[in-house]
Amino acid sequence: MEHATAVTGNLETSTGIDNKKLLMWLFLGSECLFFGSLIAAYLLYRDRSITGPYPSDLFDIPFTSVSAFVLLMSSVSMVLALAAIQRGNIRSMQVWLFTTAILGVLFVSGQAYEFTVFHREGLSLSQNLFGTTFFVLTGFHGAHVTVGILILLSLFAMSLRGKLTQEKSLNVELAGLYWHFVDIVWIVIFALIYLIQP
Amino acid sequence: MAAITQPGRGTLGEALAGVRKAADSHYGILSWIATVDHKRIGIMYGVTAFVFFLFGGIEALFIRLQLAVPNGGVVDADQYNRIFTMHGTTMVFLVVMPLSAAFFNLMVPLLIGARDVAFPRMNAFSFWVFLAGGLFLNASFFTGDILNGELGAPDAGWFGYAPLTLKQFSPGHGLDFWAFGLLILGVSSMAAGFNFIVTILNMRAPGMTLFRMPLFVWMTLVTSFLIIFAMPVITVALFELLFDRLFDANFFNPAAGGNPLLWQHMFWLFGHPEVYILILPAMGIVSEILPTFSRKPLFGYPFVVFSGVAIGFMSWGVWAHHMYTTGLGSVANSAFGISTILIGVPTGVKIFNWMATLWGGSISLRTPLYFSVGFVGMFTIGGLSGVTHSIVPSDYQQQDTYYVVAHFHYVLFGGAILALFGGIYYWFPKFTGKLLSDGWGQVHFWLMLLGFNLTFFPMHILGLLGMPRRIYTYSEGNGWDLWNLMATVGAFTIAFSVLVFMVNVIVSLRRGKLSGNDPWDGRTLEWAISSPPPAYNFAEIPRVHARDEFWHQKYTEDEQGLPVPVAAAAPAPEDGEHEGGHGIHMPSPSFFPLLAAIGFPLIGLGVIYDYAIAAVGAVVLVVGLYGWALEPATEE
Amino acid sequence: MRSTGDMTLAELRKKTGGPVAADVSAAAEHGPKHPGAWEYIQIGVVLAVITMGEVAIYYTDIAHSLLVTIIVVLGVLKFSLVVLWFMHLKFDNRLFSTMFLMGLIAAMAVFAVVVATLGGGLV
Amino acid sequence: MKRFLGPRSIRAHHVVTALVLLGLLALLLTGCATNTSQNTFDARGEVAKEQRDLFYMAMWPAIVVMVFVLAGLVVTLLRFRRRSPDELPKQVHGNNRLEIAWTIAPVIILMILAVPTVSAIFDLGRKPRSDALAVHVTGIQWAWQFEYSDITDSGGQPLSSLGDLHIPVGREIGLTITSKDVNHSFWVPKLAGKLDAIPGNTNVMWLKADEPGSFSGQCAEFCGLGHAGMKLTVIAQSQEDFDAWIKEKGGSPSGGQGASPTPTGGPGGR
Repeated sequence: MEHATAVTGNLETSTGIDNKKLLMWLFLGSECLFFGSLIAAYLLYRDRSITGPYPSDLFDIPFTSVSAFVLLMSSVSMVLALAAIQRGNIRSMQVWLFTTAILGVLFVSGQAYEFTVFHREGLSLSQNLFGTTFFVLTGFHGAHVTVGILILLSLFAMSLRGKLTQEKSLNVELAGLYWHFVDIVWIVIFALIYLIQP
Repeated sequence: MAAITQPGRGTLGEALAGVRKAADSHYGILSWIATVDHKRIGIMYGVTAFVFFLFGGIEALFIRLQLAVPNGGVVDADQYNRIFTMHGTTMVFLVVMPLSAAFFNLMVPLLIGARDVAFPRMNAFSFWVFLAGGLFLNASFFTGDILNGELGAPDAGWFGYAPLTLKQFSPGHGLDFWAFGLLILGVSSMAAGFNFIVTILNMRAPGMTLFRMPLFVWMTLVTSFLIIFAMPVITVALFELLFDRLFDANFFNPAAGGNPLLWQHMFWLFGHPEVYILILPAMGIVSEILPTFSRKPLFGYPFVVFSGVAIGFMSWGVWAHHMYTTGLGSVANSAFGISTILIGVPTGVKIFNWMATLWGGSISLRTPLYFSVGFVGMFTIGGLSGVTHSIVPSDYQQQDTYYVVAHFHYVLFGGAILALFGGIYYWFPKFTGKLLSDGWGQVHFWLMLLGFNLTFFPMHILGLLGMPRRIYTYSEGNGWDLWNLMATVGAFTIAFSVLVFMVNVIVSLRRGKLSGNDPWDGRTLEWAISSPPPAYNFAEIPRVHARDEFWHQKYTEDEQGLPVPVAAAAPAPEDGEHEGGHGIHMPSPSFFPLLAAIGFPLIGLGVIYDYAIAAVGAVVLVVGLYGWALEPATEE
Repeated sequence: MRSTGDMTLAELRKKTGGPVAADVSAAAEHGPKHPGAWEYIQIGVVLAVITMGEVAIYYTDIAHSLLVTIIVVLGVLKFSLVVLWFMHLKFDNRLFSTMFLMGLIAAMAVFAVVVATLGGGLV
Repeated sequence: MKRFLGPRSIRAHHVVTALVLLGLLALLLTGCATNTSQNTFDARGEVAKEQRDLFYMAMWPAIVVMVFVLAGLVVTLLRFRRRSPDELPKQVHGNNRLEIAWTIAPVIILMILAVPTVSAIFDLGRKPRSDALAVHVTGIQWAWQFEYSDITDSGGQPLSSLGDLHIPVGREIGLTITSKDVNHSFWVPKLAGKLDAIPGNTNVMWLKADEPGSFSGQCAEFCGLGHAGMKLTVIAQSQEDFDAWIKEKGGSPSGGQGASPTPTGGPGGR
């Protein structure tokens, strides 16, 4: 049996930490460069658009604050889901997982609404540099949130079929790490892009 | 073997049970397609990359034929542009990187005493995505009217500087294929990068501390970190380019205020770490071969390790030395000039340590050693011409001339390719049980070294005589004719040497001398097990007590530091025969990595031509990933 | 043969005083003890309050440079709270922090240079 | 020699290698001496001369190190080649003093190289003097357009020329360089190293011809189908000949003599 664990490697690793968790952190480290590139492009071009509309014409700070708040609170429910499964409280975990997914859906819907409003106001991917960098940056973030929602719902489905037990809390932890990362990216975007305008 | 491989339970349904069975066996094509064995994946990586090496080589021969004499008429400007773009892209992404990946796969688990990598299925996924990306990239040739000599391949150089890459200046689909192909290849490299970091940090045999790891493992680790941090940058840049090309975004469009220089920054932010991604594995291979063939430990092991790590860090601070002539300003040029000067220091440390390893050794003049010493020599020349680039004002003259072409071919061919061939000669017996012919190997080496220098040394002179890169023709009277002709003769000499190598491989596979477990008096763990190794590598996970563990099993040292053979006390400790591997659970084969990989080129095709195909691709990808996630990794 | 460098990561960590994981293989699975639900909720409240603060400051009439400073500081605070508590970097193996910080610092450093070089021109 | 290399004679292929390398070195040197149209060694202007001298400053030490390393490798292989299959050398693991030495020595050498490098970067990267002749250079697929900002033609527009750039000998020329379409790179090897022409950016450089003559150059940044044919010639002539050429083209000085070139934006000089 020692051989088997050496291959699948969850119990006895050289560092004592789990392979998958290490993988997830490496992935998140690498994602910093991904979002860094996108944010850098936005910051570089923020006041270089030749034609409008400009950020100050469009940004609806109260609305975005609410959606930033929604995503922030989804992080809280996510971490509560993890705390629940680590205590072995599957029922509670299901509730929090589902809440997190719903908050995620709410955030993405808000983003979709914001995109349509902006589009109606004349901002498109090709309109100006602001449109280009804004839609691509927030679009990629939204795509990340969407993937996160799919992961959460998959976990939720697994738990309904009784396959997500306390021993498998690592799955929830990993999903949580990803989810929190997506949240902190939004913390950065909210501060640098929305609240600090040229 | 029965216990190692289990008959499938048919996660895809009973109908697939037969296929599973075939995949589970150790023979036949299905067993390769579904394999998650790092050794088989490594072999597939190597063979595929070698085929692409032939593609890229043929493209190089076209370039050299066209430039052999002034006013050459072999290809026209359009064909030439597409061929040199594909040559560069192929050699970087489809040859040197995957050949290095082949060695990561083949060697890392063996060198650290593991049974496989941390994520075997993700490893298979890396390979299939690489293959998919390589085929996708090369499929671009067929987007033109190829029968009438109109190639559809990308035409903006491997560096793809905006705005030449925008739709307006490059209307065909070539660059769409290029950008998507590189994105797909990026997925493959990233997956491999993550996998090897986790493998190296987490899967080491007991006692294999970081500072007992073979140098090649260290260099794999550094390379993998560079990959996972550099690839996202080019990924974003390529996405931005695709948005510009396909959806009229403005990232690199000067008419809308976009700055084409942003592309250059992002490309080289990736591109310079990439250079070290290409060369560090080669340095690792050489650091294994030189000690073995001198019967001496690597001189200054910690210094070689630290210089490799230092190179990894410093490679993030030199990207703008590709951009001295873009008008960065004197402050930026000075800063990047100095950082570029400094990166020469750890490189020099490595070279001196390799020389000191040989000094005082008992040097066995066999083919792997020739290639390694060839590497040290040629890489030194490339490194020194690199130092001349850091003299910024002088580089204003050499930038974008053949001097630069000479420089990076000394590093990437004289460096990486020679070392990789050395690695092939060195480890071929471990995976085939047969030695490659040493005589033919030396013929290969000397022809290649001669051809290489004949091709690329004159390019230094061409550049200094004012010949710019990427011109498809030139006229007489510039003093370039002789040097170009020499380079062309050299290129065909290289091609001939590659033929010698191929014949050597084929003949040796059939009639080569049997190698036994340890043909070179090796120092590291892989030589302790049979050739080829069993699927599970080590019947019993080795306990490591020292750097160069296997050497220390064979020799002790007397008071003067001279090795004394251990009197037959160390019988080949792990040939696994006595156990037959019973009770070892290996990861099950899986088709899902391949399935998921097929999704990527479909998505690419779909975004370029028709969203319906992209939807199919997305479904394939998601099904593949879900199947993968739900399938048990190891069956009990 | 064995130099100071010849240590496992766990040994290194023991020496440097970080959390030790290797020799508690069973416990290592879940790492050291994470904070409980109550603490998470408290942090959630703090995060919500900071966000309200951010928005409130946005609407005040202070100098732009001061606004930028405050927003950045508050953003960093939120970022750190989530990373350290919700993502457990404060409690988990230091290797995780290393991996993440490498990416984070690399990203901030190189893109600061890119934006400075392209945006302002250094000379 | 014999004792140093060990008892057996030098093998034929070692001699061949050494000869090949020496031959290549000799060829390199003859290459530098040729008087061809774009030879960077044959510098005829202040900027190009400074760049060439800096190259020599790096090239000679590089050649010395190269010869040292290559010769060292050959000598090591010959001297320490395995003479009997069971030969076992002393196991040397390293030497910290040596390590420090060959870390510090290159640092010192390289830092010595860095000093003139940085000073030259700032010297060549300075803005053109106020009395320089201002020329606006535009790269176009696939030609070079030159406009004399301070000289107007008969139609009142800046005097312009395609492909040929006439300049007076000995006078500093201030170039502002941009592009109309894709990236190009302005390069006249005998007068000055290159500077890129990038759409949306204006780069500034200066150059000076020390003697009359015509100096050829060509685009150095890949710019598409016509890249190989995107050439230019700089014709350096005496002030009188230059004035005569302007007259012939119908140009006359406009504004104050010696208006300085004003960069229109972008990151400025290199």
